[in-house]
Amino acid sequence: MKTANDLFKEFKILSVSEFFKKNADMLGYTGKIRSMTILVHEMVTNALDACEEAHILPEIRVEIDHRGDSHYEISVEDNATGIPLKFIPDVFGKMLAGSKAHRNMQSRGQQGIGVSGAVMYSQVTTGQPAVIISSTGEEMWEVKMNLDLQKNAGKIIEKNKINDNGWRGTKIVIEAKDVTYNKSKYSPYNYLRMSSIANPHARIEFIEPDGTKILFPRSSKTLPKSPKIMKLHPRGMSTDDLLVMAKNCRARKLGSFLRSELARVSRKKAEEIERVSGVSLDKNVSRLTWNDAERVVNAFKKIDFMAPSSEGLIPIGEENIIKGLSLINPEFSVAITRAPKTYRGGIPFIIEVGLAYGGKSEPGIEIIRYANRSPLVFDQGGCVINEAVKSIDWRRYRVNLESTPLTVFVNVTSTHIPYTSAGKQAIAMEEEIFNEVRFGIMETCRGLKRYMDSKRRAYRKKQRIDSLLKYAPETSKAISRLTGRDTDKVKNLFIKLIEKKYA
Amino acid sequence: MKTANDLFKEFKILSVSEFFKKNADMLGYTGKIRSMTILVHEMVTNALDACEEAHILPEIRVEIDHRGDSHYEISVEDNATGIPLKFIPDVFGKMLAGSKAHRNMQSRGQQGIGVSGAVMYSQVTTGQPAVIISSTGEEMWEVKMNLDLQKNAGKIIEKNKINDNGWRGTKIVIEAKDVTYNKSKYSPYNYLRMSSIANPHARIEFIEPDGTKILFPRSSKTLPKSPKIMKLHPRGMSTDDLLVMAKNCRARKLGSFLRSELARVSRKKAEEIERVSGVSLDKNVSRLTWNDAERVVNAFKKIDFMAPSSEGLIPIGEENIIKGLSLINPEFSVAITRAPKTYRGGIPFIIEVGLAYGGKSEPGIEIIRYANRSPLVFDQGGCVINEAVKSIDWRRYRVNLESTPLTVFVNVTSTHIPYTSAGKQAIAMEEEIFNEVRFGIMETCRGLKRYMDSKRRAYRKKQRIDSLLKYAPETSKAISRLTGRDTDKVKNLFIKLIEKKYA
Amino acid sequence: MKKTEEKLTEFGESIIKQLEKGRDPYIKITQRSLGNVKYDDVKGFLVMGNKYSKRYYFNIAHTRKFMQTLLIASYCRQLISENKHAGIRELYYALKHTLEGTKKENTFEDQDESNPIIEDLELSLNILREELNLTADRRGYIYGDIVIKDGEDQFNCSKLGRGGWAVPGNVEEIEFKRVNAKYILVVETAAMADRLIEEKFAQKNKALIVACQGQAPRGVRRLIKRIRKEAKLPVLVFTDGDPYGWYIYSTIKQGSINLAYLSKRLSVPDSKFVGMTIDDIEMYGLENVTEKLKETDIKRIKEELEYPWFKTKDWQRQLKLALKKGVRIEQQALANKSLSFVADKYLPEKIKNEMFLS
Amino acid sequence: MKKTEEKLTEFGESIIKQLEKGRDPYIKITQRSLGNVKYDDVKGFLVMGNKYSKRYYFNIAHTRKFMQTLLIASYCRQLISENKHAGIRELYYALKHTLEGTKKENTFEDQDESNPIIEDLELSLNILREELNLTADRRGYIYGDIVIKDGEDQFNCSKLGRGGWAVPGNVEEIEFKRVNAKYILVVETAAMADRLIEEKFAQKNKALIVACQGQAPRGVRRLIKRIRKEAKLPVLVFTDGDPYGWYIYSTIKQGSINLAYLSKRLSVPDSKFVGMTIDDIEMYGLENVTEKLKETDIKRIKEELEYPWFKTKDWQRQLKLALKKGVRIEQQALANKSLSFVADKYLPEKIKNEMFLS
Repeated sequence: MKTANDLFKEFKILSVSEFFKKNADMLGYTGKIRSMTILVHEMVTNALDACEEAHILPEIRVEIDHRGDSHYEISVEDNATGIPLKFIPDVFGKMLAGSKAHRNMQSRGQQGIGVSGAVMYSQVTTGQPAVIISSTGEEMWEVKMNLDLQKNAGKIIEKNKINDNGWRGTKIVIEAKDVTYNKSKYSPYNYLRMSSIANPHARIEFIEPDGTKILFPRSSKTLPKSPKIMKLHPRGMSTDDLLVMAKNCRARKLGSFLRSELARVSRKKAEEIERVSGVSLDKNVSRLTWNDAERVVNAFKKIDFMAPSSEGLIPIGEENIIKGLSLINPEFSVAITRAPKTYRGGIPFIIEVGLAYGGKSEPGIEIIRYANRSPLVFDQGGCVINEAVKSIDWRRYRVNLESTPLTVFVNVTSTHIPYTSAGKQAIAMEEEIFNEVRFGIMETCRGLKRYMDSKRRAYRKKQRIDSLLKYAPETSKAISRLTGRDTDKVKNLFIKLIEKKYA
Repeated sequence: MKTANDLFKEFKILSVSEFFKKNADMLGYTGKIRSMTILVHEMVTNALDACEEAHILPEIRVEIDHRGDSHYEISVEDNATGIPLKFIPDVFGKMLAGSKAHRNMQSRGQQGIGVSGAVMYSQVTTGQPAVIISSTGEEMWEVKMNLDLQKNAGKIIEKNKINDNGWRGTKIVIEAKDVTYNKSKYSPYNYLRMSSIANPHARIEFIEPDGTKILFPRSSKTLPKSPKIMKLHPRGMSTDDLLVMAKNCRARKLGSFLRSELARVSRKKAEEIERVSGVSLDKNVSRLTWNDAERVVNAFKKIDFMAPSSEGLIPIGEENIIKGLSLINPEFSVAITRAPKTYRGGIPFIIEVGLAYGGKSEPGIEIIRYANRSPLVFDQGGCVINEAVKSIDWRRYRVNLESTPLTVFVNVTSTHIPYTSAGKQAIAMEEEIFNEVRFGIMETCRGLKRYMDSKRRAYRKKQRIDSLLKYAPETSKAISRLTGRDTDKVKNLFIKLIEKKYA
Repeated sequence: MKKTEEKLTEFGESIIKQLEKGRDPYIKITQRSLGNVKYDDVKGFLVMGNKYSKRYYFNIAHTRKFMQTLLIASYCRQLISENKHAGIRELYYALKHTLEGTKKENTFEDQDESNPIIEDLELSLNILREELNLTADRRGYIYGDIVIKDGEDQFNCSKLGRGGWAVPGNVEEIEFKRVNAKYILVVETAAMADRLIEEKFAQKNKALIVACQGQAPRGVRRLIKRIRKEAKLPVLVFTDGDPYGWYIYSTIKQGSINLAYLSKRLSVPDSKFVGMTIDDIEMYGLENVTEKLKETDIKRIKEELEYPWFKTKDWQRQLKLALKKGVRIEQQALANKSLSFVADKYLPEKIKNEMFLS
Repeated sequence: MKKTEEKLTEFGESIIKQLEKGRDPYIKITQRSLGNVKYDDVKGFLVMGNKYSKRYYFNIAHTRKFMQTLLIASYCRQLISENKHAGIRELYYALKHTLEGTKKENTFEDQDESNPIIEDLELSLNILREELNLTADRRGYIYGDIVIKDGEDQFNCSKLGRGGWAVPGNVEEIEFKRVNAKYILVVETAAMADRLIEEKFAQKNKALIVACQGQAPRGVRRLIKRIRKEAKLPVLVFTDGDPYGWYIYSTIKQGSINLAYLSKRLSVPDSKFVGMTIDDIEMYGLENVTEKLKETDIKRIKEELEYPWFKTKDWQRQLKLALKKGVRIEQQALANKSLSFVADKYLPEKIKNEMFLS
C-alpha cells in the first residue's frame, strides 16, 4: 500500500493551450480538408471583425500556397486598423484572450480561441512561427512569433520595423501540415463564396494554390452598423451569473447594481424585485449571498420585463441579402429579416432567411448557414437550421427537394450563438431559434410560391386550351354519328366556345 | 473610424474554469439525466482510481438524496489513502490539474477536469461549497471549499480537524440542481451496475433517493495489478511531441535522450536513427531544431521498432470479467482478453470482450461499453464499439438481434483512449480498435455458438423422436388400408425402428 | 318507353343544344357509389337513389371522359343499327385509336377506362347493357330436366351427359319449352355441381342445378330470374359458408351494389339460402375441416353485418357466430363425412325440413 | 399393365418390407422440375426424364409428407373399390383431420399440401389421376356439329343454342357418334368463341369451336386429343398474341411442364398455330390496339426462347420480334377493324392459305 504523500508527488498543472493541443479536434481540427477550412475560417473571421469594429469597408485577400505533401502556406490580409505591437502576442498567441468573450455583444468569434488556435495548429504541425505584418498608421512591424504552450502565451522571436508606405492593416501568414486543398462543398473556396454572400459590403480576393485568382466583388457600399454592447436581460440569468456580476460591478447597493448592470430594470421594476424576493435593495452588493441571489433570480422569473433590446443586434438586412445572393445570379430571390426574439429567457436573436431560385443553383436544395454572418460549413446534420429546413412541407410551396434549384440562406444574429461544440459549426436545437428559422423560411416561401404559381398559371392556361381543343374533333365526330349532324359544324361550335371562354 | 488603441483597451483573459463554465456541455453536462450520471461518474472514477493507485480493494459508497425540485445531494465515499489537506483544493478545484495527464499511463480519468468539473457544476447551479472529508491516517479534515473560477483554483472556506476513529479514505459531498434521478439505461443505477461488472474487486453500495439500498457485491478478491508509466513509442510521436520532450528531459545529447526517454530505442536503433535522419546523436538536445526533430521523426517512420510494450496495460482478465458478469446471473458466459495491439502507430491498447447469455439479460442485445474499466453510458451511437457490434453477422452465431437475451461487454484498455469529445462517452473510429473489438466479439461468439448449438442439438433430438412417433399411427393406418395388414403390427414396426435408431 | 336508338339520338342532340346556347355542356351521370344505393324493404331488393354528378366538357378533369362517353354511345348506336352484338373488350378495341394531332394519346388507354363508362351510360340513359347490344362475360352452366329453345335449337339440359349447358352472356332471347323440376339449386362451385351431377341429385330430387362458378354473372342471374318468373320454380342457393358465399346469395336475392340499377330485372327476392352455415359445423361434426378466417374475411363480415338485407335475426346470428368462432366452412368440406353425404343426406334433409336461413 | 389396385397394394407392401428389414423406409418420387423434363423431337412432345428423389420416413423434413403420400394412396384405393370419383378438393377435405395425440396439427393444413402429392403419386406409380378416380377442375365448352354420347345421353353440340356443351373434368367415358366438321378450332377466350358463334363461323366453315378459357384444363385437352385421334380432325389453335397465349398453344401441342408425364395421352403434336402473331400487327394494321409488354411478359418470352419446342426459325423470329417491338396483341383487338372481321376475313384467309406458325 502507498501513502497519500507518495501519490501526490507527481501532481502537475496543464495550460489551456496544452489542453487544446491534446484536444485539437474540439476546435474542429479533424481531417485534412476540414482543418484547412477551419484555418481559413479563423483567420478570415478575425480579419472581418477587425474591419467592422473599425468601421472600414473590408478588403480581404486570402492566398493559399502549396508547399509540399499535405503542406500549405496560408495568408490572410485585411485593411483594418492594424494591431499595436504589444498586443500582437496576446491576439495571436494567447487562448481564451480577447475583447469579445467578456462582453455581451454580437460578434463572429466568441471564445477567444479562434486565431490563436490556428497559430497553435500551425506550430504543432510544422514548428514554424507565424508571421504577422501589421501597420497601425503610426508604425508598422513584421513579427515572427511562437506560442509558449506551457504558459499559454505568444512569444515574439523576431521583429522588424518597416516602412508602411501608407498601408494600414494586418496580414498573417502561417504554414500548416496535415491539411489539403480541394474545391468541394467543404473547401475554403465555398467558405469564401458563402462569406461573400453574407457580407456584400466586403471585397474578397482569393488566390488558389494553382494560381487561379478569384474575386468575390463588393455588391453593397453600406457598412453594417456596429453592434453595441448590451446589458444582460434578467430573464437569461442564473444565480451564479448574478453573483459573478455583483462581485465585479462598481455599484455599492443591490438596487443601483440591478438598475445599472441589467437591461430593462427600472426603479419601479427594482422595487418589484425587492418585494417579490424579499431582498432589500439597500443590501451591500459585496455581501450578497447565494441565497439572496437565488431569491432575486427567482423573482426575475415571476416578474414581467420588457423583452431585451435588440438595438445592439445588427442583421444583414433584406436588401443586402438579396445583393449577396446576386452572386448566384438567381431567376428569383427573396429575403426576410424577422423581428428580434429571445431564447433561454433573455438572449436576443434575429433570424434572416433568403431564397434564391434558379440561376447558378444546382437542382435540389442547398442550405447555406451563417452565425453572425460567419459561414457554417461543417456538421450540417446536427444544426438547428438543418432541422428547421427539414421540418418544412416543401411541396406546399411547389418545391421538389430533389429537383428544384433552390438555395436557402439562413443567418442567425445574436449576442450569444448556442453552438453545439467549440468547433462552432452547428447551432444547438433551441426551440425558439428552430421556430423562428421555420417561420422565416415559411414567410419567404410564400413569396417563392407566388412566383412559382404565376409561372405555372401561364403554363396551365395554355395546357388547358390545348386539352380542350385536343378532344374536340373526336367528340364532335361521335355527336355527329349519334345525331346525324355535320361533324364540322359541331366541331365549330366547340371551337367557338373555347375561344370565347379563353379570350 | 476607430484607432487600434481604442479597440484594444478592453482586452481580457478568460480562465480555463470560466471557459468550461461557459461550455459545460463539452464536459457532458447537458440535460438533467445526463448531468446527474456524469456527476456520479466523475466522483466514482476518482474514488476507484484513488483506491487502485494505493493498492486497496475498493469499498465505495454512493448516496443520492433528493433536496427539492431538480435538486439533489450526491456523496461518494472511498476507503483509499485519503488526501493531504494541502492537495485538497487542487484535486477538487483546479481544472487540468492532476497526476494523470502528464504521464503515459493507463487510468480512468485522463484530462484532469473530471471531479473539478463536478464541483464547478455544483457551484454554478447551487452556489453551495463542496464538502470533502478525508483521513490520511495521520490526520482527518472536514473541508468546505469553493472554486475561484477566475483563478481556476480551489478555495477553502472552512476547515475542521476531526477524529478519524481509525477510518481512512475520502468522502465528497456536493449539491446539484438541474439534475434528476430515474432508473433508466442512462441512470446512475445502471452506471454503477456496469462499474461493478467491470470491477469485480470493488464493493459498491448505493443508496437511492427513495432510501432503497443496493449492494453490488465484490466477486473477486484479487486487486488488479497497478498500471505502470510507459515510455512513449517512437511510432506514435509527432515532431512537436519530440521537441516538447527534448526541452523537458534530463539527458544532454540526442542519443542518450532517445534511449532513455523513448521505448524500444536501443543503442543499435539509435545509430540507425542517426544514419537515416542525418542528425548526429551527439547533438545537444537543447539545440535541437524543428528541422532536426522532423528528420528524426521521419526516420522513426522508416525504421522497424519492436511493438510497444504492453506490460503497463492492465486488462481486467477473462476470469474477472466472468466474475463481473455473474451479476447478471447468466445461463452461459464467456470472456476473452485479446493480445495487445497498437493504433496510430504506437499507442498500445487491449480489447476485452465478454458475452452473457440469458439470466437477467432482457431479450435483444445490450451493449455495455468500458474505457479502462470506466462505463460509457451515453453517445453509444457514435462509438467504435457500437459500430463493431453492428458489423457482426449475428445470425451466423445463432443470435437474433431482437429476441436473444444477450449482454455484450467490451472494455478498451489503453494509455490513451481516443474519445470523440471531452465528455468522454464514446470512443472514436480508429480502424485498429474497430478490428480488435470485432475480432474479440467473433472469438467469444464462437464459444456462444458452441453452447447454443449443443443446447439446440439436445432439443432437436427430442423433437425429432416426437415427430417420428407423431406420424406413425396415421401412416400405419394408411398402409394397413392399402395392404390389408393389421394396423397395430405395422405401427409396432415403426416404433421398434424409431427406438432402435435413437436408443 | 322510348326506343333505345331515339334515346341515344336525344342524348347527342342535348349536347348540341347546350353548345348552341354558349353553355359549358355537361352529361348527367347517376352516382354508383354505396351512398346512392338503397335497400327497398318492400320490393326486397337493392335500388339506385337519384344522386347524380355532372360531367363537364370544360372541366379539364372531365374532358377526356366526356369524349369517351360520347364515343361509346355512338358505337352502341351503330351496333344497334347493324343488329350486331359486341363484348365489352371488343368495344374497347373497336374504339381504341390514336387521337388526331397527338403522338401517343389514345381514345382509350385501357379497358378500365371504357368499362365504367358503359355502366354510366346504362344508368344515366336508363338503357340496359343488353339493349345497347353489349354482351357480358360468360361463366356457369345448367344441368337438369329443362328444355330450352335458343334460336333454331331446342335441347334438354338433362340430356347433355355430365357436361350440362354452358350459359351464354345474353339469355334474353331463349325460351323455356318444358320444365320438369321442383326447384332451382344454385351452386357456388363447379366441383360441387359436378359432385351433385355424379350423384344423380337432379334426377333423384327433380332439381335444376345451376353452377355459377363464383359470383353469379349477369347471364346466369338473368337465367335464374327468368326461370323463377316464367316457370315459377323456387330458387335455393347453396354456397360456401363464408362472407363471399353469403354475398353470392345476397346478390342473387336482391342484387349487387355494383349492378344495383339492374336489381329489378335480375333479383329473386324470395330465393332461399340452404347452406353452408356456421351452425352446420357443429350440427354435422365438421370442426376438423373448417378454415381460419383471414383478415379480409373478417373485414367483409363486418361490412355485411351493416347491410340492411342482412339485418334479420338469423343472419346477424350467423355472421356474429362466424366472427366469434373465427372460421369459415366450404361446401366441399362435406366430403369429410363421405362423398355422397351432401347428395344423400345434407341437401335432402335441409330442403325437406325447410332449414333455410332467412 | 398391372391393375391400379394391385399397384397401390404393392406400394404399401414395399414399405412394410423395408420396415421389416430394419431399413429407413422411403418412397421414390420422380422429379417434376424443369430439369427432369425433356422435349422428345421424334414424338414431338414433352416427356419426363428418370431423375427421382427419395422421401424418407426418418428424414424429419420428409416424415409428414411420407404420411400424406400414404394417406392419399389409401384413399384412392378406397375410391376405386367403391367405384366413386372425387375432386381434388374433396379428397383434401375427406382426408383432413386432427392428428392423434396433437392439439392443433392436421393431416393436411391446406390443399397446397395435397395437390402436389397427387402429382407425385401419378408419376411415381405411373397411374393417371383419372385412373385413381380423381377428377380435375373443369372449365371450357365445345360448339359445333359433333354428336356426343355421354352415358345415356346423346346430343349434337351445334344444337345447343349459343351456349355449347360445358366440358366436364373427365371425358374418358364419352363417345363421338358423328362428326361433321373439317377441323377443331381451339380458342383461348370465351368472348372470342362467342363472337365466332354469333358470326356462325362453325356453320360457315365446318369447324368445331372449343373454348378453353385460359390454359386448357385436363378435360378439354383430353377431349381435343380424342377428337384428333378418333375423328382424325386437324387441330388449329387461336390464342392471344402474347407469351401466355403461345404457351397455351405449346401445352396443347406438346404438353405442359407441370403435366409433362401426361403428354402422351394429352398432347397433339401436329396441332397448328393460326394466330395471333406479332406479324399480324403490321399485316392487319393493328398498331393502335397493341398493349405494352409487362416485365413478367418479357421474362416469360425470354424463357420461351429457350424451350426446345420453340427453337424453330419462325417461332424464334416471332418471340424476338415481340421483344423488339415490346408489344403484345389480343384476339379481340381484331374488333378494331370490325366485329365480323375475325370470322369473315382473318381466320378464313389464314386457314385457307395455311398461314400457320410452326
